[in-house]
Amino acid sequence: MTIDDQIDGTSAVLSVNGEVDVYTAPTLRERILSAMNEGATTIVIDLSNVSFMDSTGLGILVGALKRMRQADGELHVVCDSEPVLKIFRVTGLMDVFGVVSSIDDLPAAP
Amino acid sequence: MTIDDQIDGTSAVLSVNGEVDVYTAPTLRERILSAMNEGATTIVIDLSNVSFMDSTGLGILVGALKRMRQADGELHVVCDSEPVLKIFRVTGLMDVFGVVSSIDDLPAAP
Amino acid sequence: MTDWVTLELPSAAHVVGIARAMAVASASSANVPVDRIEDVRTCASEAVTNAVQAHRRVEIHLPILIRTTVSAGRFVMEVCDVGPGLDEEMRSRGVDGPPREGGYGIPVMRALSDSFDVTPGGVLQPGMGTTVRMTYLLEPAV
Amino acid sequence: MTDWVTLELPSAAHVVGIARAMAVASASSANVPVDRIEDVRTCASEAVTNAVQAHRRVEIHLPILIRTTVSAGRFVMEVCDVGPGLDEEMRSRGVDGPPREGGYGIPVMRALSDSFDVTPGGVLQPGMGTTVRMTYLLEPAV
Ligand SMILES: Nc1ncnc2c1ncn2[C@@H]1O[C@H](COP(=O)(O)OP(=O)(O)O)[C@@H](O)[C@H]1O
Ligand SMILES: Nc1ncnc2c1ncn2[C@@H]1O[C@H](COP(=O)(O)OP(=O)(O)O)[C@@H](O)[C@H]1O
Repeated sequence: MTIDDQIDGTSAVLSVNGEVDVYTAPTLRERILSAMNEGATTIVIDLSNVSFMDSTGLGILVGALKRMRQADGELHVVCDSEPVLKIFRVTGLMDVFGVVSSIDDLPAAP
Repeated sequence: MTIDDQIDGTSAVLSVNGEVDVYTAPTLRERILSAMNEGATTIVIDLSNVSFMDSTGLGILVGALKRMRQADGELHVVCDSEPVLKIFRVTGLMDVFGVVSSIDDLPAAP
Repeated sequence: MTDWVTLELPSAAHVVGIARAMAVASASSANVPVDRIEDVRTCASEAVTNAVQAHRRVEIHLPILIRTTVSAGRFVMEVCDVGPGLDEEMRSRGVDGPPREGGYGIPVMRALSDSFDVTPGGVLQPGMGTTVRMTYLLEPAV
Repeated sequence: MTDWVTLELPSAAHVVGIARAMAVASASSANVPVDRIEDVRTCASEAVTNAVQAHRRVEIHLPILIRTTVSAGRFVMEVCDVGPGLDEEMRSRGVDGPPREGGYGIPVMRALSDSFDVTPGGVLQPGMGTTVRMTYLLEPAV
């Protein structure tokens, strides 16, 4: 797994590549936390190039969502890859995250 | 592994897809033999869509080459996939087969 | 005698990808329908992750095991550990309630397999640990 | 103690693809350079094919084994069988002479690994069979 980030003022886009599992998920968590520490109040996690993600990755994303909301920030998830979407679906987390299939479908920043 | 064949008079093109190994090689052998039995005197084995081939596949091709030459026929191998080419190279069989990278590079039928 | 394909792994996070690769290759070679292969991949990952974490929790450094076979028209996958055991309550937990930071592994395995069973003990040490067994129909149900 | 990732397979042609998948995933997780991963895939296939054929030749129905580890800056892959053994002459055969319909497996493994060794006996049954051991440098040689 690799993560490219693009931080622009209070907005951060983290583009994740490869496989998110128990081995790589800690890195994802750290990168989200460091974006928050750098002042990001809107974080977009782009999973379009993720080939595999299991529930360990979901747990990290739920944790990040909670922390962002506590801090009055926003976390968005972008994903158009069928196997990854399936795990959001079977856990009922599609709506919790408001997963969208393209970065263009995100609500404009307030 | 799957094989699509196109037999046109005395010419046959066998397009191989997938993996050629000890499990699938017997099918490749049978398909070459049946092209010969149907009267093909020029057989082209197109390995462009082969993702993996090991020495079991090479052995089948050498056997087919010998049989074709005994019958005054021709066997040509087309391949442009690097991992598959490597096994022809390390066994010194590139020149034996005169492997070409595209079907258009084959000598015109006599 | 059933012929199993058996993979023994050191109990460590970096090997979970090896278990996924083995599970997917076994499922393909068993002719699991193409649209279920990703389910096998996910379930292997969830079960092996749980086994690794069960060992870590009680500091057991023994290997874990994933094995596959075909039996009665089904692809069968078992993951065995020698950890502290998996209690009843966890086995049947659903996905209801507020979003949580963990506890989705078992619901995911139940959703993505055609059967999910947990038995105490396992292939490695009959009296210890947990075996998770999942099956997948080889032909789509009619 | 070395941590091995060990795959035990029924001795049958259709499982060779599972061995390749396991070998490639192990090599990736061990950080074998990307341009050597295909060499690992090919060598796993050659060695497991030979093991399966050695068993078939003498009608042995015991499983074969492929295992991987990292040791001294190298990715190590071993394939063990309990077949009739591999004689000296075959081990060092080259690719010279007229094209032949077989006998390229060992030359291919020698060419595509950084070391190739054959020892009689193996992990499964110390007094029987063959272990083929191949290694791959984790850092490109300078
Ligand atoms: N193989 C196992 N051995 C022991 N306990 C387990 C095992 N698998 C799961 N558990 C227990 O069940 C709980 C729920 O598992 P799971 O639904 O996979 O979610 P998570 O692993 O994210 O907590 C785990 O937190 C753990 O306490
Ligand atoms: N694991 C093994 N056990 C016993 N004999 C073997 C083994 N591996 C190879 N051999 C012998 O060495 C010969 C050459 O092997 P190889 O170079 O791989 O080519 P091939 O398998 O195509 O004959 C085989 O035909 C077989 O007789």
